[in-house]
Amino acid sequence: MRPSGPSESQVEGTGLPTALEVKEQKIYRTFGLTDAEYEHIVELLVREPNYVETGIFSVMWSEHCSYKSSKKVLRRFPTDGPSVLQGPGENAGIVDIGDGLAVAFKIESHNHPTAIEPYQGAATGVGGIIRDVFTMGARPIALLNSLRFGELDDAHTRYLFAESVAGIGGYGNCIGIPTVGGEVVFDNRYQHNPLVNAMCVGLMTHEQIARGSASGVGNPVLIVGARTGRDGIHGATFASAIDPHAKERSAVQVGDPFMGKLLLEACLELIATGKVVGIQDMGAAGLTSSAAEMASRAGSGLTIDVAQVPCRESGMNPYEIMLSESQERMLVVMQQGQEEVATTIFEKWNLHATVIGQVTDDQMLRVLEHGDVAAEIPVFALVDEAPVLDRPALRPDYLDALQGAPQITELGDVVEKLCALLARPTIASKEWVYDQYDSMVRTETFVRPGSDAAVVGIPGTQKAIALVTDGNGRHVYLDPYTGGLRAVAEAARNIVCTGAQPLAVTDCLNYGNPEKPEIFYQLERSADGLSKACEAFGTPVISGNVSLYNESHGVDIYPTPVIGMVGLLEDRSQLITSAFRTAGDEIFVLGD
Amino acid sequence: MKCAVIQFPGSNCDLDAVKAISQTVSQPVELIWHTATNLAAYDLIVVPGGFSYGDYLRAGAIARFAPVMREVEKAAQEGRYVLGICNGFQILTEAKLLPGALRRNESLQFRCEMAQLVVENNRTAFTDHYAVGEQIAIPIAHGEGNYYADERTLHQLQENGQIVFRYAKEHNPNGSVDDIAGIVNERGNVLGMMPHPERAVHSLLGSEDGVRLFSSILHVWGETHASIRS
Amino acid sequence: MNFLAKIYVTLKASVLDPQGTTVTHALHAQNFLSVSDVRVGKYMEVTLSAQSKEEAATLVRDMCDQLLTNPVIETYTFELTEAQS
Amino acid sequence: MNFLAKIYVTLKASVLDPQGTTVTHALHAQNFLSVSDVRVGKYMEVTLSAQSKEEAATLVRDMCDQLLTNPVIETYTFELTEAQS
Ligand SMILES: Nc1ncnc2c1ncn2[C@@H]1O[C@H](COP(=O)(O)OP(=O)(O)O)[C@@H](O)[C@H]1O
Repeated sequence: MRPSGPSESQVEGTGLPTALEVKEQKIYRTFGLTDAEYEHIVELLVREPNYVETGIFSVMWSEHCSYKSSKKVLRRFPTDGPSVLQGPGENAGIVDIGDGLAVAFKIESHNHPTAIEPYQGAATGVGGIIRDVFTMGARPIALLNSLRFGELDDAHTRYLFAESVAGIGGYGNCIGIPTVGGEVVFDNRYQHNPLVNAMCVGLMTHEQIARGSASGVGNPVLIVGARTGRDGIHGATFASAIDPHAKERSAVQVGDPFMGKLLLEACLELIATGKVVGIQDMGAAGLTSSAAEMASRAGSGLTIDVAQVPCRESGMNPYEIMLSESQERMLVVMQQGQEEVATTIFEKWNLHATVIGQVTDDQMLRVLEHGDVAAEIPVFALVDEAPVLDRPALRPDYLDALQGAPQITELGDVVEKLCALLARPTIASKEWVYDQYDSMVRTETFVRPGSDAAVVGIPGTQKAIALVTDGNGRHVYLDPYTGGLRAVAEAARNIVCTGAQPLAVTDCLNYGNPEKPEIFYQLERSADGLSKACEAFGTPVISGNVSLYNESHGVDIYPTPVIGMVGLLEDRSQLITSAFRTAGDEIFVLGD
Repeated sequence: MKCAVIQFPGSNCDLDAVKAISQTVSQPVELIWHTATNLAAYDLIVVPGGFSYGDYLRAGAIARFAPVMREVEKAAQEGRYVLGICNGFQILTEAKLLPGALRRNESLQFRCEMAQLVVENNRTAFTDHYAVGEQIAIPIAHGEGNYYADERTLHQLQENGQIVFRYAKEHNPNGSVDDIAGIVNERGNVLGMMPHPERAVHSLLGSEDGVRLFSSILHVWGETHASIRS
Repeated sequence: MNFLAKIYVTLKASVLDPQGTTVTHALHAQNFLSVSDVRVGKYMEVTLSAQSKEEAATLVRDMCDQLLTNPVIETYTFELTEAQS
Repeated sequence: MNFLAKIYVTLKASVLDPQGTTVTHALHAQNFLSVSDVRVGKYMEVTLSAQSKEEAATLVRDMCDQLLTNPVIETYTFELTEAQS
């Protein structure tokens, strides 16, 4: 049956371009859709998409939301294991830690926003990953991060770096989740494309697990938290744009950690009532992706009236409301008749919870404005029909050239060399960074930043978990496969050094432009290495994130997969720290 | 000794304070929402750390208008104990329960580390179990802990023995005048301090020096109550 | 009537302004060598309604004294203009 | 010649100002109910020397664009007055 679709006259009234104009003026191209993709949309809808629909498709089919370049690569990762309660595909992965307890965690990049507005870019990265974890029903208990910047002799780099660190602290400190670890590397390959990856770990009981699924026909759909503004429209699309100016076009979002804290408490209180059917963070592509993903997971449909969405600015049209990336918002599906449970709890926290639609059984994402249809798209077209690309891979020439690189034979003054190495910002103490993070709030941090891996206690038990982020882009650049292996191995070693047993992994794949076969080769080969190592260590990948197009002026960053690993220490009294304790203690070297 | 820990929107060391009180002195302790209007039942009121109202405008500026603050004032007037930690200290100065103000750290950066404090006065209910001149390790975690008071106020604080904790020589982490880390009011029943004693209550946390702050309060409270009862 | 109050809050002259010092150094490092001093304060725009300009001024003074500034370390000035509603 | 530049930095109108929103609520709670909006920005006083007012204005504009503000989220205006040296 031909879907009826929104009538042209209604959309005309909004002053937005018509479906015909979208087609004839190729407006879809400015949204990042190719001609072929546009044709495919027309086939799926059996008509031309209007402006709002084109916008919705463009973000859902963007690299950021669809993982079109990396999807096939990601399928290689081992994702299952005896302790995995939730693998990739949800807001965060979950592993069992025994006694009915579980930890949820995920890592995510916020590289592009940080390059433009470092404080807010980094801060909203932290805010986003925290929301991903508490939507699973877990209380966030620790944050980590992984940073890559250019060399510090450049004033702009110093500004980017200092502001990013301040932004990470600004959000995490305010919301009251300790930042317990991370890593920083300075190399000019990251000068124009700094990397800011943030990881969050949350604690929950098995019964508390919530999911981002919109099931149950007639169940009310609520938007909760902050009001919607015009910020970050098309952020998901611009994250994948090569032109740095295109990246700037979109307004940057400003984070509100205070509201984030209230939202966290309110959502956890709401989930605890057992009346929540599904809950999902509004990250990239805001209402569009959260609605489509929640419906897709449940095999349902959603009808949303954008006129009901509380807006910060007047005169926002359906396109802007659907694509806004305003921070500190969530989409919640409640059991029918339980709306008031949500509004009461949110009122207590001085927040709004507003019904904006309901779950339907027709598998359509339907956007209304005051009852008029502004967009109507089958959910499968947005999610399942999103393009999956077979990008060509080609072994880069530089790898051969490197084989001929001269060996260092003459060491010179070893002490002097060692001192010079220790003075390199990448190797030197990171105290300047981590002293700006509250690493002790919650009073469970047994090993603070400054050691190999952080250790955080699980309240009410003898257990503790060890946490680390590791990555070595230069190594992966020099040898993608071995570099991938080693990233996991280093993380595992750091975990083991606390006395903990490695459990599972989250990964953030930061690469250059995947349209270059040499870059795609780096991605594929290093992912093979990561997969192999995860299998060997018995640490499945339970969540992750991909950031591509980290390229400026034709220069790509080093291929930089960052591994976040969590390990379990059954008995906190077995905790080992890395510092030398007593003069006269013997020192051993293990391994070869 | 009945204890209350106040919760403002944005407080985030509230649960840590509850945990510390139950672990160190095993006294009954309750969380109290910022809209509460009666605290008559509590002997010790903790105004905890965190970022009440996001620390927007100035740290503590908005929280001091919360309804519960009238009750905190009343408790202070009645001689019951009020302990403001970090954001709590900021709120107590904004509420004028303690003199002075807290400015941004001199470095302009948030700073979290184990700080070395010197106990300047052990004749308060909060420091009874410490020795004068003793050096203790208590963590700090703040961006606006740079204490300021004008010359006259400083002089008074000094004269009255109201300066309870100083940062150890050469270890002032934020630029506070006179290395001040914590002060009491004239009557001695309201303490404000930037460092977090509730974070120094177990060897796994790196220090146990905060334990005696809580045990001091219980001890002094017990003594005064014993004498009232008899 | 609607008014726009532009409020300027600065640290008292006697109170050290570390932010100003830091910004001065940063400007020097960027070769703005002719800068001799920077003080950093807050600027607030408050939109309010009142019967008269006098009433508006009283309101703004009250909110500054009670909430918007801390007289222990800060001073303020403000300008009032009538605004479109 | 010495100049004093008074620089007002505000978030762009389209950018969320969480601080302003929170302060608005606090003012309402304090019964300043006629306040409809608060935006919080920065106020800077920069003392600098230059050959002419035009040169001073150019310098101030440069330092605002390069260092004192981020044009992605902020806008600024400034006033220049000649100052005693
Ligand atoms: N961005 C950061 N955030 C928090 N902690 C950090 C960060 N960077 C480094 N650290 C901490 O500093 C310590 C040393 O880091 P690093 O020099 O990367 O050590 P290693 O080489 O042993 O991984 C670690 O404990 C790490 O957790």
